[in-house]
Amino acid sequence: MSDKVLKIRSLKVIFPTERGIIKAVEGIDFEVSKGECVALVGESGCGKSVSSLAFMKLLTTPPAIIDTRVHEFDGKDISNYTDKQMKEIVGTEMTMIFQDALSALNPVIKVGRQIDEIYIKKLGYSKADAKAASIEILRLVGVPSPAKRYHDYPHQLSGGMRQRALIGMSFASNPKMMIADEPTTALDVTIESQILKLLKDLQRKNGMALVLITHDLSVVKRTADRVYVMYSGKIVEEGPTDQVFNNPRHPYTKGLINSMPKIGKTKEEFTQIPDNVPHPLNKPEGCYFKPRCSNHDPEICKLHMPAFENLSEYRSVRCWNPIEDAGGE
Amino acid sequence: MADDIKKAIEEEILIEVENLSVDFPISRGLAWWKKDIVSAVSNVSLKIARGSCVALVGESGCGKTTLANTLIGLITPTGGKVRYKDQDLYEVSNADYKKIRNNMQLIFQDPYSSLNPRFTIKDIISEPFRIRKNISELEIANHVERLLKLVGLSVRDKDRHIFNFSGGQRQRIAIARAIALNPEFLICDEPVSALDVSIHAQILNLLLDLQKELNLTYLFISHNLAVVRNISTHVAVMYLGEIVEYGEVDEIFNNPIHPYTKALLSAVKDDDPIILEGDIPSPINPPDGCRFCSRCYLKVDECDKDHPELLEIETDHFAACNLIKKRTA
Amino acid sequence: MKYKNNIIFAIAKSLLNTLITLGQMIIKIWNHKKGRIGLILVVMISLIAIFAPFLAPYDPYDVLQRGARGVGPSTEYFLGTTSYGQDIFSMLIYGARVSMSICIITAILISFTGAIIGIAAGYLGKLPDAIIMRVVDVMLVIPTLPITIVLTNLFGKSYAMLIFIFTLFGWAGLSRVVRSQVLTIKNTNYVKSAELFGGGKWYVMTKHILPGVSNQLIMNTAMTAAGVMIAEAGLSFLGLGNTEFISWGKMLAEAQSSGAFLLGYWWWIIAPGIGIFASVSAFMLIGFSLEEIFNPRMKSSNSQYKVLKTLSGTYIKELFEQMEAADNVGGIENE
Amino acid sequence: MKIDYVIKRILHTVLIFLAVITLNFFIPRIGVDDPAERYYPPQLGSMTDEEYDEIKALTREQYGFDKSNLAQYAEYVKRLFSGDLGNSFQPGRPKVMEMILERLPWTLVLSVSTMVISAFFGITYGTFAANQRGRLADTALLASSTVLTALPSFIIALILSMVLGFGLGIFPCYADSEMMTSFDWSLAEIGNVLYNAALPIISMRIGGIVGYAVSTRNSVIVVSSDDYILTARAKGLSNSRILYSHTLTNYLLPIVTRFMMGLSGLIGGAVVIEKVFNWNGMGTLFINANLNSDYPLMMGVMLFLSSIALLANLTADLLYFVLDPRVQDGGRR
Repeated sequence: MSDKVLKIRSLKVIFPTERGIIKAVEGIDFEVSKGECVALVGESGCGKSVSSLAFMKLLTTPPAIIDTRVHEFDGKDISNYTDKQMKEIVGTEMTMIFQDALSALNPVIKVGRQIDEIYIKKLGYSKADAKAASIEILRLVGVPSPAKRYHDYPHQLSGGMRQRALIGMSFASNPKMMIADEPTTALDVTIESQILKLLKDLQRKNGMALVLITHDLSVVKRTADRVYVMYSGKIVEEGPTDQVFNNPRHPYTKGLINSMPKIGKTKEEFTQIPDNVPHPLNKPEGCYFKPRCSNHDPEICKLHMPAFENLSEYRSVRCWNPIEDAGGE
Repeated sequence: MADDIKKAIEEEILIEVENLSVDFPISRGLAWWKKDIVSAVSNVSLKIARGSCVALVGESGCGKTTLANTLIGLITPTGGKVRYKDQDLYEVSNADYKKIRNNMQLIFQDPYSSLNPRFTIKDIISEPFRIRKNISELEIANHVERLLKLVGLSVRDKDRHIFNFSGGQRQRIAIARAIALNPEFLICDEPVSALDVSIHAQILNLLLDLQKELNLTYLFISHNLAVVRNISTHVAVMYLGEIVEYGEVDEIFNNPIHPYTKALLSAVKDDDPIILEGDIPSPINPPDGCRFCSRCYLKVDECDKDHPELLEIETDHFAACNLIKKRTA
Repeated sequence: MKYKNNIIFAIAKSLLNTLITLGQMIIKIWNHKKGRIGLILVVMISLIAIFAPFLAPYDPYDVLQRGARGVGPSTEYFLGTTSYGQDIFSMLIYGARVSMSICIITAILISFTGAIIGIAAGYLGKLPDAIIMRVVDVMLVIPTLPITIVLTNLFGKSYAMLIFIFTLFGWAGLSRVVRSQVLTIKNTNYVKSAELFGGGKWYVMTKHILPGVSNQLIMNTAMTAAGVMIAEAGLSFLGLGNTEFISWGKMLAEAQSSGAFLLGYWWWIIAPGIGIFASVSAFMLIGFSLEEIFNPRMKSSNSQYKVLKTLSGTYIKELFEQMEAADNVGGIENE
Repeated sequence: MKIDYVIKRILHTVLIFLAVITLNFFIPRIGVDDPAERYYPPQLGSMTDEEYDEIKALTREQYGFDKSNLAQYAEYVKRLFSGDLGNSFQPGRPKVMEMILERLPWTLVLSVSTMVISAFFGITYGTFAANQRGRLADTALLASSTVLTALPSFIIALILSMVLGFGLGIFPCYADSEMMTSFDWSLAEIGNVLYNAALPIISMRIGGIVGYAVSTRNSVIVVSSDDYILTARAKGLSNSRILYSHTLTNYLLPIVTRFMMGLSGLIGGAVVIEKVFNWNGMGTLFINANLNSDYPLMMGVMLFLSSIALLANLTADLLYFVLDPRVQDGGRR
């Protein structure tokens, strides 16, 4: 498989604190192919955002301490890249957008100028060319009257427009991979649809790899080709989106899908996952999901963390006692 | 279920809102004589029957929170009436008003800011008793224990400070405080949207259980139609300060009439949703015609001028749209 | 009768609560490294001030101490004497009385007035707020040291007058800070919730707002004490402080006016300097420690770097290896 | 909307200025039956009572104390707006305004140069310390800040003047008073001024540099954790570019306010340092006025200092307005 844009093996991130060492990410394997949209799903505090920053080597060390076995981008081994080498890829070949576009854009610099920076500093455009290109990219991402918006400050734009501007900024260099960290969480439902469609269009048109970091399963279902489910610093399930949704094998995935409110049929009760996400400083022995799992084995689940096993060519799950295959794959 | 509800409606209307409007004048800098009008809630009428749960759905800025705050008395409306069991909320004597207010409570969206971080669980839950009633410490302790059990928290935790608790647990504490004085009517303002996905179901189930157990009536505010599917009996869809569609929950979900409701539904239901163009317009000086017309995908010429009324299209199913009016006429 | 008892009970309870909070605060400061140093210093200097007559070997006002003028530190004169022959060690001990009492009393008074006015402005809002804030604006524009000098010239330099003037021009800054905090707390949902339950202004003020700003107030008292110490010393140094009693600033003024360093009497300058420095830094240390206790965010991110230093590379390596091993254990057993 | 903000700030400033003027006028008149009482020059030893009464009567007339308070106030305000702060009690009744303007440059030499020096070194070092977080440069700053902020500047001045001035003889202990009267803009003279000003400047500003450095460090750390800095890093911009065009633009905002506030505080605070070094600036002028109970001069200096503070505040507000587009749209401040 040479068309892997990003390939990571055993990524581990820890944060030392006074009260103990927070193991934010405990050895995850992750890969994205060209033109693929992969989602990394998990609840807050599961380590998904930290992982996404580690993918781009954007975590500040210290305080974070990172370790990877393999870290390849576009076929190149970047695990030992220096800061300077990384700066050549980051922002052009791999880009990233963030959840809250208002705080992700510099409040005292005009939106257009912030896009210009990519063209001038990274792609070597002249100032005038950069301006034209920025306006063009604003038009491309669907900002109405882009020449006017170019001169606006971030707070003068609406939430949706800001997110579009941010997407435009990270799309300006036609990247090989874009990581979108909760791109729609701060947005309204109808705006969310617009932004997802925009992302999807850009990705399809340019054969870009898109990594979607989110907690919202409905976003995943609509957008992603493949999905990784993360729980408490570990990947617990992986597979093509429709297979995972129709036939979840890990009890956590199933719980998540079930607790998604359904539109179609009336139900009396919501299926719920009991208890809470474990505190990062106080993770349970054995399988981290065991205390919340209705189907756990008191012996083995308590003692050992299960391995991440391949179930089929595309599916893997980390569970001693995976849910029966419902078929229909 | 449906028959029960109908019976309940025939039995007793608990809250009746009639042509309620809330306008905020905002001054424009130094020119204080010129005021812009923010029409946050405009001409809203609503009936809430005892034991029902009316869901108020809409995007940010549509006035749903303003409406809730008006019902509970935090904001004074500029026009219209609110009746509680046939008593006009703004005309009753002070003593009566206090009695009514005892029967209404509000659950806030964010359990992080709605609980005083300096308080222990016991302090928080006993606050209503301390303010309202002159009862002994022993009784308060009993009440606190009862309430903690009711919302599924351990009595042992009562002396701990809230920073030890997760979002879900905090929301349970907030709910316990809200039901402390046995209110009849509870407004839930986005009670789950600040919480993790896997916790949503827990809180929604808790609310359902409490409704049955304590015979509560809910006004449930949400920006996401999917969340209200299983908890509500009626749904009111709001757009820019107005109710654009109202009806029983099954009716709304199976047979949406208003184009906005359709778009909202498809955003959570369909893989390829209806995408509304543009942003939600500002509620400052709203247009004369249909307020939705700037984003409507079915817009016709007269929408710019004719303001559609909320009409009963089918039995107990109301919608405000020029197209429907034309069709029925 | 029963009602009366209830009131007494309530007052006693709230007093007890205040004492408990204060005690807890002191324990917290004690547990903080910087705070502990500050606390020890403040207590020590206060004790010295209280027991000055017992501690001072000579009468500090006694000019021509046995004819010894400008004697350097020796066993007889611990910190030497002035060029008038006063014992500097005794002066230092007596000076603590004026300096410490002025700054502690003023700091408490400033905190009280600042808090009351700030809370009133923030919580009442509207017209009272507008008026108070304009007054604060005016107060903040007037330069503190010059106005103090003018007022002492007009109304005398008595002890009480100094405290009054310092308070008069000290509350404004604090009340602005308190006001903005009150505004934040006033708009929180927990205050809204209390209001929904029918909690009146008094209830909200005493249960939510006052406890909410109390941290700021205690911290501010410590910092103000330090500021007043500096201001008082400066004023005395200019020869404009209280003339009856010895204070550290006055010692410096005398040293300078009689050309202490031209004569090489360095001890005359160093001793009161250390007195001022020790007490100012003691209050500041307490203030800083409280700041770190109350805003743990700044501290925790800093402490991460400290923790990092204590971690050895091999330990981290082992940790990573453990993680990988834990990953594989299950797999191996399963096969 | 934009111009509204500016007008509002200016009106606000004018309002406060009026309040300050009023206070300034009435403070010396508090607590005395005859408002003129405080304004009489002190009776000198050689004067007989008759002579003194004569002087009093003359003063009454000269200074217009025979009129009613209100009339005096009106007169006072009127004169103020033509730039006249009244006459001093000193022999020859020199104009207060002229006396102040004569001394002002000498105070400005101290305060402005110290402001600029401390802001420059403080901001530079603070930025450096923030990037070296947790390492030596940073811990040294934090440790020295506790010590240096706890040491009042006049004690530093005394120690410096003792060690560097008297002990080693590198700098003069006292300022050359001749220099102040015979300054003629020659290169040698300027050098002389700097030579004399060295110790006052150093002692005034050691604490200031540390203060700037600490607040810069803290705001750099706060700004660095903002999301838009992460965005800038995700854009792959170089570290210096991130620092200058993203971090700096945001953390300079609070520092602008600090700078302007500091300027007004410094001129007032220079009083003590001027005394240590016998520096013939406004501080010394003020102290001497106080010794002679020369109220017109004292209140004139007070008003002058208050106005500088007020102007500094206004400038800070307007700078904020220019630098932060959110304020221009009536957003948060």
